[in-house]
Amino acid sequence: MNPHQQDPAQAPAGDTAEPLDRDQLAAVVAADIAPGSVANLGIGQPTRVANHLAAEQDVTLHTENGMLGMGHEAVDDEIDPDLVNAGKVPVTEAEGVSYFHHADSFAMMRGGHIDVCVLGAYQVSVGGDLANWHTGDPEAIPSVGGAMDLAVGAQRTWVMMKLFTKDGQAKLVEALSYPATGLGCVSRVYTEYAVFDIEPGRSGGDGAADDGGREPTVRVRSVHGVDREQLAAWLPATVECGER
Amino acid sequence: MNPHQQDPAQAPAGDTAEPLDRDQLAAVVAADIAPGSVANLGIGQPTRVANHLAAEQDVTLHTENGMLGMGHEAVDDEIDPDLVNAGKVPVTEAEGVSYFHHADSFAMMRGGHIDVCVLGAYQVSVGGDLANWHTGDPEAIPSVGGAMDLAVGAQRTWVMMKLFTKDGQAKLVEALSYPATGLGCVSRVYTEYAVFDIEPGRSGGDGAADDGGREPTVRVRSVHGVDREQLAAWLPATVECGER
Amino acid sequence: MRAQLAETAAEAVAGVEDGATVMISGFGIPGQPFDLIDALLDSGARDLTVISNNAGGGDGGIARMIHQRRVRRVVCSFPRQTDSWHFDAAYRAGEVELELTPQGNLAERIRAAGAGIGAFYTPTGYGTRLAEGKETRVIDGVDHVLEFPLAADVALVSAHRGDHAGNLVYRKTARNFGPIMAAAASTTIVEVDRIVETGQIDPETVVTPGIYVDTLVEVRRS
Amino acid sequence: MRAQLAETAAEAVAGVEDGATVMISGFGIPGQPFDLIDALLDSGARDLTVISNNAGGGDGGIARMIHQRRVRRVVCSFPRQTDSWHFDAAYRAGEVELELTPQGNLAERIRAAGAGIGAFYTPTGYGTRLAEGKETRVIDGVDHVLEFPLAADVALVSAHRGDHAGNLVYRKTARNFGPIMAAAASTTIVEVDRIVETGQIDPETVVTPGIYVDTLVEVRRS
Repeated sequence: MNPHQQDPAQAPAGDTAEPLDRDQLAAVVAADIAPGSVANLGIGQPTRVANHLAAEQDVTLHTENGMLGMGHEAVDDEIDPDLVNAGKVPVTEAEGVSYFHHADSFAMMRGGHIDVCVLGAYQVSVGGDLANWHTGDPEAIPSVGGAMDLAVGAQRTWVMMKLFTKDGQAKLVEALSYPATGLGCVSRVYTEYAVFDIEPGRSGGDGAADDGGREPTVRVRSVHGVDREQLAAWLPATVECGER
Repeated sequence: MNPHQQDPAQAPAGDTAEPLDRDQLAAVVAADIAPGSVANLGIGQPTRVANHLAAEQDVTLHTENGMLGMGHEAVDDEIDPDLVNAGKVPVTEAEGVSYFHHADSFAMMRGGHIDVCVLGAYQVSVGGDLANWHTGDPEAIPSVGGAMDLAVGAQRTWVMMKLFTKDGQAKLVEALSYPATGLGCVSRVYTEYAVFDIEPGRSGGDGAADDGGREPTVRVRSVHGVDREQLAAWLPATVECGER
Repeated sequence: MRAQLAETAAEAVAGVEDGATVMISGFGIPGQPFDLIDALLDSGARDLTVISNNAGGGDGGIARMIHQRRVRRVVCSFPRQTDSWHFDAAYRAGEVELELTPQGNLAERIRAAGAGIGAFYTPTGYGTRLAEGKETRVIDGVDHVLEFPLAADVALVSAHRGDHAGNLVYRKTARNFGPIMAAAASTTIVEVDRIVETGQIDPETVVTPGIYVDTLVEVRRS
Repeated sequence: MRAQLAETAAEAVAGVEDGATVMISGFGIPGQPFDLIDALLDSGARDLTVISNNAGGGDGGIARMIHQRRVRRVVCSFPRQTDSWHFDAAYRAGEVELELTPQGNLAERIRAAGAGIGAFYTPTGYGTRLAEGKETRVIDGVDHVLEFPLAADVALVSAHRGDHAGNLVYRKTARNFGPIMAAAASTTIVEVDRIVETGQIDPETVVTPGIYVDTLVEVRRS
């Protein structure tokens, strides 16, 4: 049993009058994961999604450091120094767990066997390009980990992020200004103000202009504490914010 | 204990007055395998080498269908339907055995981890090209199995064969007339009349003419029931049959 | 993540369609899923492409599929055996196509399909008939051939034990192609000697994680 | 096939030369061979290239190697951690080179070296800075990058149990890079909790066959 398990019923259905807080957002994501799925939850905010998965959803968690069937975060006596998740946090085993080496683990991901992965992001473009590994700061020490593998490997790549940067710039953009993690890979974006679907198939790359292909299609699934007109004003013109 | 084990001391040292019979040839090969080696013995005549390995040589046998530490051929109650060698003959386990799947098994071979493999052949060229998978008969049903992987994968590829075809053609040739299994891969050839070393580094391919590279170098290690002058008369001019 | 537990082999293979590409585990007898193959025959499926190391021996298993002309095409490394009379006859009659591939390349191509590798360079086969028409490249002074993945619609696999989560273990050299085929097929159907409760297979010893397994059926082997 | 059994970690690493390329297993703490790393430091080896997932955290292990400026170059996926102060300082001072590679490509490149694969096409990294200057190819409509193998002179690996034949088993997520690094290095040196007699590890459960292991040393972990 997961002591961190929370009631999944708290996931709001459809539009809400208030923006979603972190746990509400995690609950919305959790409720959208299909029963019986295998999921990989990225480091940081996406990890919180695990707390909102219902036992009856039977979701199996993959961690890229070599484990399928990850349990909850380990506490006290549960801590085993040989058992950590991708964030290097001690975790437990779930029922049906198995272990494998890193090449097998990334084969599992790259081969399309993970149903969904949920990642944080600096930016997502309307074409589904993802930026989440590098701020572009030339002084930064670059580190990528499994971000690029996760972005392109899962059947569906979902992003959880704040809609705006600290200085008020929308993070759902026409084209990335941050270095790309993967191109055309994101199919859904969860933010506190809205959830978006992105149709796959188009990507630009680092700062690429429109490539003349078909128009990107971003649609709003739900809004939270904001009306669609306001949302449209914040976002690139190609985001369709009208009624579903 | 291997009931098929024979006395390795029967391996003749150096030249002999008589041609080697099948078991003598196998004993010569066995005696040449360095202590502590991992070896893969091909189907047919090379399998016989196992019977002549001394326990103190500590040679470990690999079989490409997924086993390291193969024991002797299984008899009677030893037969396990789940345990066969590459020739699909029931075998036993040796001490320290391990099992793995086919991709891992051929990775072990292709990655250069097998010290020596011993194969049969239709022809070997003076450049070390090997032909052992196809007679060239257009009516034949082609089958290759692991022959091409074995030829190029092991650190050393040795051939055991009769020196002549049934109609009296030498099988150590200037250039292959049979379809190639691998190019420039054979470093030693054991026959009933002589043992040859081939310097690596040159190959021609199916019926290729001399490519203008350095001359192939084949040297005779030992002769058996024939003198070197006679041997030279049988073989391509580039085989150096003089005294070692 | 739960494997479907089929009551019978017939139920397990019911979804296999005519024209499907089917991987079949086994190297000789060990690892060959005889019950699933028989059930597939009984299902009437035809026009199949079979990916397997051999093209059947004797009168059972893959040989029976060939004999009944259910197989349009075989991808394998070693069709000709002393007892491959059914394949031999079908091949000589032009009633089955053959794509021959070296055994290690066969295994690595199957592995690549499951691992999301687009293509790979291998030294095996360079300069031979089996590499004719293929791209080549010299890497670190060694000649290589470019090989592409082999995927399948369905894998029929034989294993030793499977748990309800689909985790598998194998026995001895019966492991052979099972683990890589399970990962390379859209749907993986496994016959096992015994289905056990989840938790009864030590997690450290699992060879095929349950993510690769769709359906399990227990068969009592004689 | 017998592993050399070293009495001490110092004896185990005595053959590692200045300028060597050294793979080091571990993902965070689990699987990191701390005793072998300390012994390598004590041996005085320098000018090393280290291939590992991380570039060390805290003050021990790889971080200590970096701090003492024994490492000329690091190939890894994730050097920057909250406690990677030693790497950060060396990197900013221009005293260590960095080759950054996505984690899955790192693992697959190591696997390729051990498996004799000349190069492979992977979708990971396409269109990003980490693929700049690399060959690309569209395969089945998907963009791929060509990646080459990563081999090493020496692998330092941590495992759970090793037998006299060199067969290894691991524990939980400490398995991580051990099996693929053991296969990719010319010489593989392994620290284990316990060395057991050959035969005491069930053959079906062996993760690293002894063929990949040169030297074992038993370390009693606290």
